[in-house]
Amino acid sequence: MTSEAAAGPGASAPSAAGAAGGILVPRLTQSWRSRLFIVLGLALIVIVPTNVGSTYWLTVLNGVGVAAIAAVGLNVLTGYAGQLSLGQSFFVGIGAFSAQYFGGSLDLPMVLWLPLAGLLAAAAGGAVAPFALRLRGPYLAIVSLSLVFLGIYIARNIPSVTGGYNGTVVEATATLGPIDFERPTIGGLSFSREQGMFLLTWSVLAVVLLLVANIMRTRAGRAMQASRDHDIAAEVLGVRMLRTQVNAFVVASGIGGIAGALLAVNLEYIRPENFDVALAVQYLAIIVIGGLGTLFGPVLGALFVGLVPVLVDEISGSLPFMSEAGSDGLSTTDLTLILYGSLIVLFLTLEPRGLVQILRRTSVWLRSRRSPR
Amino acid sequence: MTENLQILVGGIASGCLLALIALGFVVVTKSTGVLNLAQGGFVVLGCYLTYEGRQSWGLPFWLAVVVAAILTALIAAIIEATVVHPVALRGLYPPILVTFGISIVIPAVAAGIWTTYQLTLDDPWGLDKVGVAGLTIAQRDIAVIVVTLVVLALFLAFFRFSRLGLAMQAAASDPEAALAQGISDRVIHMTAWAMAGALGAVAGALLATTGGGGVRPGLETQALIALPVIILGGLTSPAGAVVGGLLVGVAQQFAVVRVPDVLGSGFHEVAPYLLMLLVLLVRPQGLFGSAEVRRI
Amino acid sequence: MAEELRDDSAAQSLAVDGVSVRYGATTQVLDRVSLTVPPGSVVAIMGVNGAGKTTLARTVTGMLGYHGGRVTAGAVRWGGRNVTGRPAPYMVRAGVSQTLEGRRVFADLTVDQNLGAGGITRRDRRELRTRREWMFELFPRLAERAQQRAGLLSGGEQQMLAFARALMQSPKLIVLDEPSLGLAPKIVTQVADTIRTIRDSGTSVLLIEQNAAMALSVADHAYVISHGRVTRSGPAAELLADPEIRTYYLGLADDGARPEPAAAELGLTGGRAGA
Amino acid sequence: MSHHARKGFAAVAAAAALSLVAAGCAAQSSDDDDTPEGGATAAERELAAVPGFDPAAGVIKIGDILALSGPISATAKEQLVGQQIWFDKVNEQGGIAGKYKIELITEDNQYNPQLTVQAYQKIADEVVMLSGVLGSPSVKALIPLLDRTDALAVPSAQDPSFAKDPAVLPTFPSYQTNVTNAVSYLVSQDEKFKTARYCQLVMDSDWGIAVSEGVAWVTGKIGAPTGTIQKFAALDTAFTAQITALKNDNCEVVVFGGAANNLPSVVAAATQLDFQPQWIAEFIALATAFKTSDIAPYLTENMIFTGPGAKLDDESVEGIRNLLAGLGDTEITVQHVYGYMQAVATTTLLEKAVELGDLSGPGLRRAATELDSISFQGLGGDVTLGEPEERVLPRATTIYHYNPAAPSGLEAAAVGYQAPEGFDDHF
Repeated sequence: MTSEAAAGPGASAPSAAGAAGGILVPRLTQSWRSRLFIVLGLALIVIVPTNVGSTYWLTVLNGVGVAAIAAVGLNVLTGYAGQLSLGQSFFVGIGAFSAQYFGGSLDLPMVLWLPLAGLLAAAAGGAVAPFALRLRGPYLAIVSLSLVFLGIYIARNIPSVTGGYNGTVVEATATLGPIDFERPTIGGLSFSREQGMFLLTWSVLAVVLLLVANIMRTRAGRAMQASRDHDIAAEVLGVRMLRTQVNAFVVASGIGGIAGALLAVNLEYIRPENFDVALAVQYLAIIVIGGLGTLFGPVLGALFVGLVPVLVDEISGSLPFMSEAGSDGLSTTDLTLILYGSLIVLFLTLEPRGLVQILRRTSVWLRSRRSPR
Repeated sequence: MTENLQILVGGIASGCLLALIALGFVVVTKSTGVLNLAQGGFVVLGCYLTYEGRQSWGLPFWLAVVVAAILTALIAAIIEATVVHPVALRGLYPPILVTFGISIVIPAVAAGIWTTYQLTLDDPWGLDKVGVAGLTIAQRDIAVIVVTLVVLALFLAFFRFSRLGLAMQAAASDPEAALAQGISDRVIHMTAWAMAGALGAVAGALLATTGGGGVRPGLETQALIALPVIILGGLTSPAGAVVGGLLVGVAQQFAVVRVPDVLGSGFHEVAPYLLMLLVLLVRPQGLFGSAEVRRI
Repeated sequence: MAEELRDDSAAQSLAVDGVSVRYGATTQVLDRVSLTVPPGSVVAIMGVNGAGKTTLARTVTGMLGYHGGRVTAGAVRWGGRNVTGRPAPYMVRAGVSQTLEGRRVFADLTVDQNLGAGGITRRDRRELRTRREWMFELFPRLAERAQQRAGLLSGGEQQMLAFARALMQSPKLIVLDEPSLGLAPKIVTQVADTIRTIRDSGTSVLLIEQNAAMALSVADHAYVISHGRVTRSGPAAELLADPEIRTYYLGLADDGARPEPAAAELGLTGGRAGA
Repeated sequence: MSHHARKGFAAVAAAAALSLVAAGCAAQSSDDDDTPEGGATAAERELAAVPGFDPAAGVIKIGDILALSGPISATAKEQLVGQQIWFDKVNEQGGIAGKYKIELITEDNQYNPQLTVQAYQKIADEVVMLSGVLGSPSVKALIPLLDRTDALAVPSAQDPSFAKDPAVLPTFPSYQTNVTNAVSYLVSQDEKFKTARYCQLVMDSDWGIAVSEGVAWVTGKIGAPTGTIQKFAALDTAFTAQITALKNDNCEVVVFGGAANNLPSVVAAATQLDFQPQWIAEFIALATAFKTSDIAPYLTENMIFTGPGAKLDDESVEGIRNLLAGLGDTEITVQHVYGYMQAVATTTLLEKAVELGDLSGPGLRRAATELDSISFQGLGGDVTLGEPEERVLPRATTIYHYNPAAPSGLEAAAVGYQAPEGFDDHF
């Protein structure tokens, strides 16, 4: 049902949308299939890092995990509440520098710096929301983009926190009670930092997913979706538009802040320019490619955006017509960019409702093949 | 006084370039409702196709620019028809992201064809200048201003006097009603993209002149600078794009030299955005935008 | 009944033949609908909100694709040619014009420009000039306000402009979607008069109306659609006399709600739907 | 319902247990790498295998992380070509210690710090060290990782903060040093520069700050007055305002801290306003194409450039000779020199490490402390090595005049110039 979301505010398939009724979040803890899903997910969080020996692939996957968290946040605002934003990297940046400030400069433990990063970003979201929400569509998109530029400008000018142009090494330590994610040991076995970071990042992602799934089942969450689907009707129905949209903004920014904090400890060195427009657009790309307004869309989208360039790069390196590194002509990265951009175009043209929809259709198709028996 | 006038003229010239790029955004947004992130790609194509026409085919400068504009317009129209149109009506996000995908592809293709070395366009102005009432103005800046005026005049004449222009206005006002009059949305969208392509190409050629910094990679990012301009002027208003461009161009030049250090480093980079936010606080639809836009 | 009418072999007759329509993969909106609009006639389609009237109009005018719908069965024939799935620009050139629900004038453009946009598919300048003159004759208010922005017109004037805009295309058939919606009763009467004038000028009319009283007052023939199917059809006079029609369609808009006899009795002015 | 769930959890437990077994291998494999140090007796004859070095194949693999795409890829590619020329030359002569061939593995970082870290992770297990990491931000992003794995890199950057970092092997003089040398050179040529008014037009970035530091120091030293500091952003194309301000401030020398993308617009604005001070710029501000551009006369008239290198067509200099031989028909640029010098630094360190019998990360770091200095075949001043905290970056800068007839437009006016005024300690 959530796929209706992808039609977005602009589409007007008339009676179809009405008939589909309310948008339902997968009821995570009720059906046995979704329980199995959770269990499988949790298992993967342990199995993947312990079996992937390559720090490179773990780094890539950690990047995917962080991007997925930020995108899950953005998805609350854009996917569920229908507000197009190109400003998510601003909130991610706030989270990142807060993490370093609280965890590094003030040396607070992770149980404090991680939530504080989220809270600070959420507060910033709450502060700008009333202004941003006067605007719609492309206007909001570009105004939210200005947050990114303003953020970089501000960050450059408070070097005591951010290191200014030089950026800052991240000293915040990722330790939770006895578990040190930077040097994890389980039962006498020691693991690499990347393995620990995978555990941390993807566990937080799981928590954030659960959180969002549950928010969307609450009254406030339903109000967000109602405000997206039928702006005017929702207002008539008593959904307090402003408060609802501010809620969405706050949740989205807060989750973005948490992603930023994790980005900081993953990267170990951050500078204002990290949180630029390209990053903001990437988050938007992630949720649209994955599937707007769907729970797992951002995760699939992040996997796509994070892994496709890496995989294409692996392949294109072996193509005969590629130019040697250092010589003129089409470089491997150029080819990667061309294929990556083309894939985005292709996917959106073929299935504007995202990877989630493709997955769903595939599973329906598989089931329909099995059912005759 | 002279100093301020000198800065003003510089601001007007750079504002005109912003206006040309912004017009490209506006014509697409107005006619198709899509925020076209690939506009920067057209700037890149315009720059390199002009170079190709000038250096490889030996065309005179102006002819090279015209040829580059036509070719870029064709490419833009083809892109619209093949990949953008199928998603143009599917909500707000898919079309924006499709143009984002295109914006990734074009500079990479350009780098593959023309390398990333700096090149020289050999434009007619070079570093020539003229003295006017105590000011010295670069000829290239005068050319930029004149070209912008000419393009704007062509633009207005097109919308006022041509059937296609009327059709585009109708489509911008109400796409479904326009279709009901037999105005093909395919033709409208392709035309809008072609115009955006031509506008981007002309801007690209002017940016690639000696005074503009030469033929170089990375020109696609110039389009980003025009984003606050289109909001400032009103997303769907060609006049707004021009006024907004001039405002931003001039404001930015004065921000460089007339702003105290207290405001910190990088202020003139965010000045356009601050100006935009200021305007939006007063007029949420931008200077020239119509209030209906808010209902998108 | 449709069988008889289809025999009418005049060149410019519209025949909808067993058409089914879906939006997306699942939602079926029309189910084997058949109807005919003979040349020079007014045919009314009646039904409640969501019955499929507008979809039927879109099917005929080529607007279906724009809304993501498609014909899954049957055919639309115009003057004997199969025009199923043809887009609106094709239909307009073929002589089928339309007005949309809610009038949808180009608010930013002047009245004159609206007329110009309406006639944009016609290249004959002289024909356009005479058409425009005729429109100003037919709707004198538009002549007075030719240079005003259409958004500033009153609701009734906008409806007139919508008619005039569509008529600029010299159509053989005009499809009117809810022309009376949201208009004052007095204006509704004017609309009905205009529809008769259009018919008398030789353009046949397919009238989509919730206001059954108004529809039946101008129509020669009428169809009732419910849940995507034609449930009744016949000459307008016949339906007007039908007790069931009187109860459910002239009485009230709401499906199955208690009839309001008074409204049914009122005939022309009664039964303004929905709202 | 709960039945399924319990079954599910059991499955997880089983899976987790299995994975832990597998993980044992994954986790411990890294420990295995450290063990071979035990066989010290064999070190004399044959080096121990480390990631990136297989004694049996006789190949040492080196990584270079640089921007092979994007706006600055053209210069990056020239650096890579410069590196490759020296490595080819070494291989031709038998390789490191006469027997180990060098193989270069390149990764594209698109000048992006995050991608740099990712790129390094990708090749970390395949290379013994990095002969280049392009961009100060990228180097800074990589340092924590290099430190954790005890690895070493030659930075393609001129930030003085790298001088004393054990994770990097610095090769070039800092921006501050170059500016100091350039100003000192001007003063040595003409007394008038001693009292000239020094202004700046610098990019609003850490680079600009570095340039400003140098200007502040050297003008203080020679007692020259300083004027306005104008800034610009990387994407700016209009410079009328800045040039107007510089002109009104009566600037006689302007230090330019910007790239080749910016220079034509700057020259255009300066020409427009008839502003002709003495300009000082880094070689990074030049592109070969300028030789045929309208800005060439202005550059010839008004600008000097700093950088490594020597007379670019002087075959008596070993480094130039090798570069010219390797480049063939391609015109030599300072970027080629730059890359070549990184390669020289790399091979010098490798020779030492082989001599010490350890090509591992810690081994290379130790070798770096054992080396006293590296010299660059006449292309730049020596870098003083030893313990990290004792290192001193090269102090010599080559000063170029612009001359369209010279290779890439640069005519060396003073090779390896070193300011007698001296340098601030942290340059």
